[in-house]
Amino acid sequence: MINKIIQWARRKSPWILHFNSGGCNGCDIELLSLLTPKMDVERLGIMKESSPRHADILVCTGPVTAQTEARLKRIYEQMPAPKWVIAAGSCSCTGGVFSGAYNIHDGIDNVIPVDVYIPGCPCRPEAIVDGVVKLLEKVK
Amino acid sequence: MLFHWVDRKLTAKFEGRIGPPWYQPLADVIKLFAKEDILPNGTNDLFASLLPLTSFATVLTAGFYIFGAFISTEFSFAGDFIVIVFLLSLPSLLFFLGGWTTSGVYSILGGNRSLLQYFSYEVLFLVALSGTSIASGSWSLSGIRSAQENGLPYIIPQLIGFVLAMAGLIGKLKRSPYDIPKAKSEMIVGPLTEYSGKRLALWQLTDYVQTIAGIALLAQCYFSGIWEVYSLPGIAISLVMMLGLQFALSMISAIFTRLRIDQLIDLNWRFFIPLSLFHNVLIIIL
Amino acid sequence: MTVGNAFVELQKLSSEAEDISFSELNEKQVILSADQLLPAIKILHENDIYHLSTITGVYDKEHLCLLYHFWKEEGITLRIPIIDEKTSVETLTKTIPGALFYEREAAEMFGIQIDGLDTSEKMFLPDNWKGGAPMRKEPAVAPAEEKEED
Amino acid sequence: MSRVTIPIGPQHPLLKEPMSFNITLEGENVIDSALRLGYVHRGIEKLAETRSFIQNITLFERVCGICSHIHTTTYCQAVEGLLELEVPRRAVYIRMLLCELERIHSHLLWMGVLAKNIGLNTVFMYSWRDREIVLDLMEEISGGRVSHAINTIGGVRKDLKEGQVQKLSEGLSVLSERVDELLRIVDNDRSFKARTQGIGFLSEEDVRRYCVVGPVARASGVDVDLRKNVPYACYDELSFKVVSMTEGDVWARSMVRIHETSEAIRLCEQIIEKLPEGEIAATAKRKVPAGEFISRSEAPRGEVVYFVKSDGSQTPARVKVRTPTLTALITLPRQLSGLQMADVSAVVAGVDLCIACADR
Repeated sequence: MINKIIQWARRKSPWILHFNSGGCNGCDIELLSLLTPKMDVERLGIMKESSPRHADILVCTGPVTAQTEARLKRIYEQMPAPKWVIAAGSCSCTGGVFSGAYNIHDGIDNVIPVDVYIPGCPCRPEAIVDGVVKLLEKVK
Repeated sequence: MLFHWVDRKLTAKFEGRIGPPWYQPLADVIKLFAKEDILPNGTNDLFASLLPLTSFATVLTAGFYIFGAFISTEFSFAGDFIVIVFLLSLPSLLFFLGGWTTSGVYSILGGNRSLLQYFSYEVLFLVALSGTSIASGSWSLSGIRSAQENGLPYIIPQLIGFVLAMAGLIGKLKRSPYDIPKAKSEMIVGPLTEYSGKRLALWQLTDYVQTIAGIALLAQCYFSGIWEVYSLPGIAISLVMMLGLQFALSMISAIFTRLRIDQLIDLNWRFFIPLSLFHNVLIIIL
Repeated sequence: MTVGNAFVELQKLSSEAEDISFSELNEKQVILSADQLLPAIKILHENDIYHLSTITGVYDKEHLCLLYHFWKEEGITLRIPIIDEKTSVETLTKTIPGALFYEREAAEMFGIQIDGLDTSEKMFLPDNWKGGAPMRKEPAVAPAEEKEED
Repeated sequence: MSRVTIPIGPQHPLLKEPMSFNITLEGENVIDSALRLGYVHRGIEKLAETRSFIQNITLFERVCGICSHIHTTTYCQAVEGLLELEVPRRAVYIRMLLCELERIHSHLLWMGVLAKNIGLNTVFMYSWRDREIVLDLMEEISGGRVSHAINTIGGVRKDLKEGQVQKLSEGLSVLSERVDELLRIVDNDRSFKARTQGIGFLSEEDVRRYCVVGPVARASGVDVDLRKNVPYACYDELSFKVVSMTEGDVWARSMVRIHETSEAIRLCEQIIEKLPEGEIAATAKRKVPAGEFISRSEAPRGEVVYFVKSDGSQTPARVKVRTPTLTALITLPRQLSGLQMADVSAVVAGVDLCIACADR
């Protein structure tokens, strides 16, 4: 019974931490525009957190450049246990239009395990919300 | 808990958004309890978990006193007013200590700032509230309330005192325009950066209860003349009063930008404190 | 004070430069040798041309050139061919501090030696960058996999 | 007090993008700050040499998520210069329309970020809600909210139909009142002024020595606006005034940007009225004749410079991109010295950094 409540709580208040590992900030702005009145995510309980300690879901945008790779790993380790990763935007899924550059590790999945991929360059805000919802179903 | 939801819903409404559902604070806290705790090595575990616990306990006791005085007069003894204000002011000190134990860079800086703010705003809160107790001539909550029952509620003769107490309350609860220690954009979350899981949940709870206790105290001191407490409508009116105060709090936090630490300090010492002292002197003369 | 007469003065300066074939640019262009850079900058400043748009490294015909694009109402470019490894260019950061990032980028990307500029820590390239300057043509750096991960 | 070095690291709520700078603090005020870029360096210029001219358009749209249209416009102008291709006027007008819409969108976005950084969340929400109108308009025209692939060498790919023009003028009228409201906030909101006046000062001499461009320069009295000085893409047929202030601090920059937004709205209205008839693209040959070309244009943040060199084949030999944010980054250590720690967020937001542009 207890963990049924805990599951419910986890589903109802997913806190997001956003990390941009070298992207063109198109997806980041779409992610930020989730909080604005038109696409208000706070009604789903999603809150944008600013410290890895507080967050549950790491939403990562951008192809992983060599410089950000070490930091991406460290942030992933800093997050407390029940954590998930969403790769937002085709850059973070497969390196997108920049794949093959001399400085890019195509996509997030060869650095940290990823749960949900959101395609689109830049990914539309509705797609991000849909990604989070799909992730929450996976949590059950 | 519900008040926190009211607050988030109101700020969302100001910003033209639909706020979170009512059970949101509840869900946040339960989820945090279920999360794993990580503490940076080098912080002694006992101290780090003790702090949120004590701060939550102190605020809870303060809350009981206030609500106790609401229900019936036997609970409040002579000096309970001072005890409540002291208990309410303790969490911000613990907040600062919390910052020091988790030796992160942001925590220490956040801690320093909350200390600076602590000195200036606790004093203000105490001085402004003492205006009412001077007028009513007694240091116990019920004394204040009974003095108001016959005469006018204190809000009218002591409007300045009320406004100052409100400013003190905002400073104490670290709400925007004074939320510098928890400033999202500079200090990440100040002292709470390193906390997670259960400890964070406790800090969150202290914040909720502290807000309610502060508002209830204000309502108690300034509005209590209008209704007699024990009957059902009395409680309804007091609830409405507290919601009104909560509305004012959210409104203020929606309008102002976050003040810099130096602006905050000199605004307080050069403007608020002398005003409140002068105000008290005025009451004594009257 | 316009770009025109600055261009004329620079032409006099550049007459001694060897005749190296260069491609046409849609703006006024002056060919200078490496050590004539600082006097040219002085002339430009006298004509109240301060705005350095950027410094471009480009492979022109057979060797690398550095293009300094200036701009005031219309563009003027100083083209400095880098004949071999040891020709180095003086840094402009004393008179135009704004040129710092462009010079470091040119140094990092093309491996050009700019004396008076500390290129100790990388500006654009990642810290663990093993390969040479990525934009150079001849020892073209193989893409990512050649860089071993630490 | 001891010196404390605060790393504003790659992941920080202040910056949307990874850039780290270490600020050494003594007590509360900043002594100096060191900048480290390279987190977003994707080697775009090297990539451009491996793709054909047409493919590069999609690449240069992703240099920066906010000002993507300006990059492709400047790039296409450079290639069209090499090809000596005459672009039909209607295509140029549609390009200008999207450039101005993007300026509005970028300035509103910047306004929100500045308000968020100094604690005023409501203005962040208002300005981003108004920004959604512009995004819908852009989506209406080009099908893409942020990176709209409408530019091609020799013109534009999608035409402006009658229904769209009508919707455009409605959207613009709604927008102009919203922007005036924002102007009122920046102009006389006491707490906004308290946090933005007098910090991040750049004198006219600094602007000249650091070659600063865009709103940051215009706020310090140097009114350089490429649309006026070098009228590319028939900006000369439109009348607009270049906004410039002299105070040179974050508040002046806010004023300049908000005035520019209302200026851009008026420009859009003029473009809609003067929209000429005609086809929308000229056919371009695949092989570009050898030669070099520099093209400059006015992005929301300042002067964008594209240098394209082709050696007669299908792929460019060298493409050099210079984005305006680089000039603003150089001045950051100078602006930050002597400020409070709390002002750092206001100054960083005041300069409107787009680190993806700076790193390429």
